[in-house]
Amino acid sequence: MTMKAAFLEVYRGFMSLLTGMRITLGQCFKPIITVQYPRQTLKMAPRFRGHIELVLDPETGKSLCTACKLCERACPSDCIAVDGAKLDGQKTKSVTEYKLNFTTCSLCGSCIEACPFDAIQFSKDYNKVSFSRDTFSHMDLVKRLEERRKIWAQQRPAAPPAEMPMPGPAPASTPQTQEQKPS
Amino acid sequence: MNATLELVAERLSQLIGQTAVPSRPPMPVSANLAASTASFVSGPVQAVDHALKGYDLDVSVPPGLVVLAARILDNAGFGIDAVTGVDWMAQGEMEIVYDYFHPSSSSRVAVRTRVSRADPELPTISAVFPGANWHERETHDFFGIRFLGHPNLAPFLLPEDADFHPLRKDYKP
Amino acid sequence: MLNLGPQHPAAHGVLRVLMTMDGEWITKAEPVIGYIHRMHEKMGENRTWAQFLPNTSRIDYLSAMHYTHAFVGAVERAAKIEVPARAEYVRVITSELNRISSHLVWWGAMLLDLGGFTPILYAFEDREKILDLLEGLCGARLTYCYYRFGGLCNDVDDEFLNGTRTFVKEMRPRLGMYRNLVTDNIILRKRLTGVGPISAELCRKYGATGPVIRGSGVPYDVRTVEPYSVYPKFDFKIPIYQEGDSMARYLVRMDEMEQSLRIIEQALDNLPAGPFMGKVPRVLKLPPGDTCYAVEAARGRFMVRIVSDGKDTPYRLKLRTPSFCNLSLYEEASRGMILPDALAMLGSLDLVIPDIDR
Amino acid sequence: MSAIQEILLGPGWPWVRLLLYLVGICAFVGANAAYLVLAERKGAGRIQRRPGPNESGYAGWLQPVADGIKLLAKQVMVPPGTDGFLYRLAPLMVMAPPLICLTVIPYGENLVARNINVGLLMVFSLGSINVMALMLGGWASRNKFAVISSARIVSQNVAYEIPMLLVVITLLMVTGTMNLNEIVQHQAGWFWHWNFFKVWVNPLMPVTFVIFFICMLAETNRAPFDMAEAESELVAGAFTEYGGMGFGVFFMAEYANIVVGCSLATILFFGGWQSPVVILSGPIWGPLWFLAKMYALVLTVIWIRWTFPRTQFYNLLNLSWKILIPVSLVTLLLTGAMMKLPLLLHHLF
Repeated sequence: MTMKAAFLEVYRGFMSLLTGMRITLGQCFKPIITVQYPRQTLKMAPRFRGHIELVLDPETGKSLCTACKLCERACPSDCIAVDGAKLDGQKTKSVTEYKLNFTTCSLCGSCIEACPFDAIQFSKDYNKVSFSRDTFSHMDLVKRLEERRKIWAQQRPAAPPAEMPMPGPAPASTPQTQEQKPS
Repeated sequence: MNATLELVAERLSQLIGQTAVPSRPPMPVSANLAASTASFVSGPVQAVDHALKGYDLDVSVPPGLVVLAARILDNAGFGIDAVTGVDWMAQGEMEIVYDYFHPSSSSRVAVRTRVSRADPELPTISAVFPGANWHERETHDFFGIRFLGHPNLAPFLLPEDADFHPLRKDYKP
Repeated sequence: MLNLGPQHPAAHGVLRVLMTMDGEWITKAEPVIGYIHRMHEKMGENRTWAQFLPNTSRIDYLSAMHYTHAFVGAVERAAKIEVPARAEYVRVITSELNRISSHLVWWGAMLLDLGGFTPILYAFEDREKILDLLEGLCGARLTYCYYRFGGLCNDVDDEFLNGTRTFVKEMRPRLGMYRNLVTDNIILRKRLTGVGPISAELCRKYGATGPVIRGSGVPYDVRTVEPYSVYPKFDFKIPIYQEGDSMARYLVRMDEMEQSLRIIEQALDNLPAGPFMGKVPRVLKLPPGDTCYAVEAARGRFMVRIVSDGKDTPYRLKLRTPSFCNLSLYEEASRGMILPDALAMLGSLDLVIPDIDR
Repeated sequence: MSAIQEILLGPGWPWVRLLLYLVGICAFVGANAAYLVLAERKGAGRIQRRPGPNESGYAGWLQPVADGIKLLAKQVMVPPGTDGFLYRLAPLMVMAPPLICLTVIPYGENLVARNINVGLLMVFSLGSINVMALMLGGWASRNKFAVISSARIVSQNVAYEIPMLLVVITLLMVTGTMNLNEIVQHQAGWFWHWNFFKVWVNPLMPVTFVIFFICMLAETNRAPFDMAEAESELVAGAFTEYGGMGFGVFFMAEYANIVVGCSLATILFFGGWQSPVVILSGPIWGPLWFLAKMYALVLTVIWIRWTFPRTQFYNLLNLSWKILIPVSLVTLLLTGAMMKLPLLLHHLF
């Protein structure tokens, strides 16, 4: 290639290096976009799919689940084990034991769609942590419902049942640190 | 039915017409093999509606002619897409479907062939389409179909010492 | 004999390449796969049609929407389920968003292989916006299980539509910045031009599709050659480059991102109202026979071939993945190259190992 | 003058002076290597719009200490089958040249350990020793990746030695002396007295600086030329097999080499410890100006590293043989012609 073209190519190449450096310099002075996780946490989207949990009925404080086992059948990786019993004084069965094997659950939501009574929903907590495996392989959703019922019960006597604010489904286990939505 | 498809359909039907079709019960031997392209409804070479089935030409070929069919499609400019094995345990047969796509014209050909389930053997087409080498090795892994003349039929996706074939219907883990 | 082992920084995931070298030149590079083989096809055979949905987004997690689209399309085509127009438009929008996020991951990872450490952070900044949009829509960031037979699992809300519009507006100048920072950079140009030439003939023989075949001059894109869903309604250009080297494949993917932005804009402009879910029988039983449905995933042509015998579980489920065929030509294409070139070419093939092993 | 100043600056007791300087230089190199690592990670963070290490200490300033302790604590394991002696020798050979070079570099008025009048020659002769050291390290650790990378180091450094020396010859013609101290003294006064702006002597002086800078990058295996320890191909290149302090010494040597390269660039082109404005010069200001200029160049080295991808190996050699050497020859010719121009004119008229 001709001498002129060679020099031109070297010159243009060198200029492309400079533009590259100009861009990184420009980026250098822009604000930081990363969220410093342990100190700041992100707010999860309303439709975020955490592990499934039983819905707390605002009026009665009990679960809506009637142990019909439809979700158990719909689950592709059969990680749900439901057990129900007919308590006296009620026409339908109510759930006594709801075991979820979160280690094999693929969060697809087939169980929630299959449930005719909308008794289960996705929870919003993402940083569940524990020292032993079986807290996840035998997640007991009924026990978790009890915990939330206690919180719900405390708020209930304070305010009359009618306009009682529904406690946020996310149990208070995650550290309540300052929330910061990245710019 | 665009041009390349008709050309290929024509050649394939001649190919099947010439060779003596070995006694294979399920293969419908249609009488008018040299029929015009429009009448490709029954018989080994069938035109299929793409919107309905996802491919345009469905060709049933005896196992021996698989390489020749591949050569015809190669000359017509087709590319190898996939090699699928299906284990029809009820009929005691294994079906192998070769999928071909054409880079420029919207035509897809599925070449089917059936092999007995007892000793599934089939000539390899990796000489014509080197791409099929991997596909055939995978099908051998899953179904145990031996491809004669294949350069290297060692287990591919399964561990080196695997002697089981998972996708056979009678496979018990 | 150099063993580019499964735990090598340049092998995206667990790909092992046995390279026999003399000095720095490669005489024979034989990829060894199967390290992350999960046998999706056998899983398909003992699950009902609806239960296989979560699996589809785990075959190639970077373009999960395309894979679910193919499986859902195949079942709809076999069972002749009618999909409302709104659902098809939303499927196109989410698929194109997913294509951009997959190309961004490829762009960052490839430059990481070539030694440029900064671009991957910029790419992930933009990709974060897409993931937030899709997380707001269907709750998952990577393995969306968003499509259902006959439509979607929940409708599109305004927050998603406005978010996508602002994303498209912001993304265009960003693509311009990427071009100045990397594409026009002389070091990258010299690093990629003429490296790993793949001829159109080689692509055809090995069945390589997607940006690999479009980089060699063949305008093969499933969205135009075999149009599916509502793609014929949009006008977009298929970027083609004749050289067939790594630079051509690089440029094809960069242009594809712009085209996807155009498609998203057109789809957003005339998104029809109406239902987002068609009528689907409770227990789905497909008529016997086989059907296949092909989709243009980020890496190439992904085809699902389902063979059903009338029962509610598939009789045979064949997943034709693009990376499997794209990698099969690596052995022949990389003969005689030197090590850094071979890795640059591996990066330009944009491989996802679970996509190869299934 | 107090005793200390008298020893440090005055002509007497050369050996005690050398010893004191060596202690200072070792401390300087040690602290430098530690905090340049932090500067690099912080700079990379800023460019990639993330904060960089900020966990240990207020804004991460304890991070180098943490790294140092980690490296020291790690057990130095000599893998079997390696050539024991060479394996241990390589880190020492890599660390020695930069230390010796730093004794010759003037930091202030006559704040220099040894004022030799062939300082420049000594620095360049020592420069090529670390090539051998890295190669020995790579070869001795008997690892396929390391052998490939040591082959690359040799060819890369040889290719970039020549343009660097040609550029230095042009500068010698301009400055007329090899004594680093005198070079700096010639550049007294305002900043346009620096060699970098002496365009009437060598019209291509900025180009010469660019060539010198590129060659310096290639010598220290940095930025776009880090083919030796290319992470994505050769894992960690020549020092794959070194753990603990072995790796630490290689790392420190790399940063020491950058410091030597940058300080050479400041002395030859930007007037060592001369201040850009005349009034601000003096025994205290001198070292400050020198360090300011030197660290400006070191930050550009870091900035370049995080902007560009790695060059291709044969492009690297083409760049040197086909572009850098011809251009440096042209500058050499031009400087010679320009130097002799007044004499020529004098003869003619």
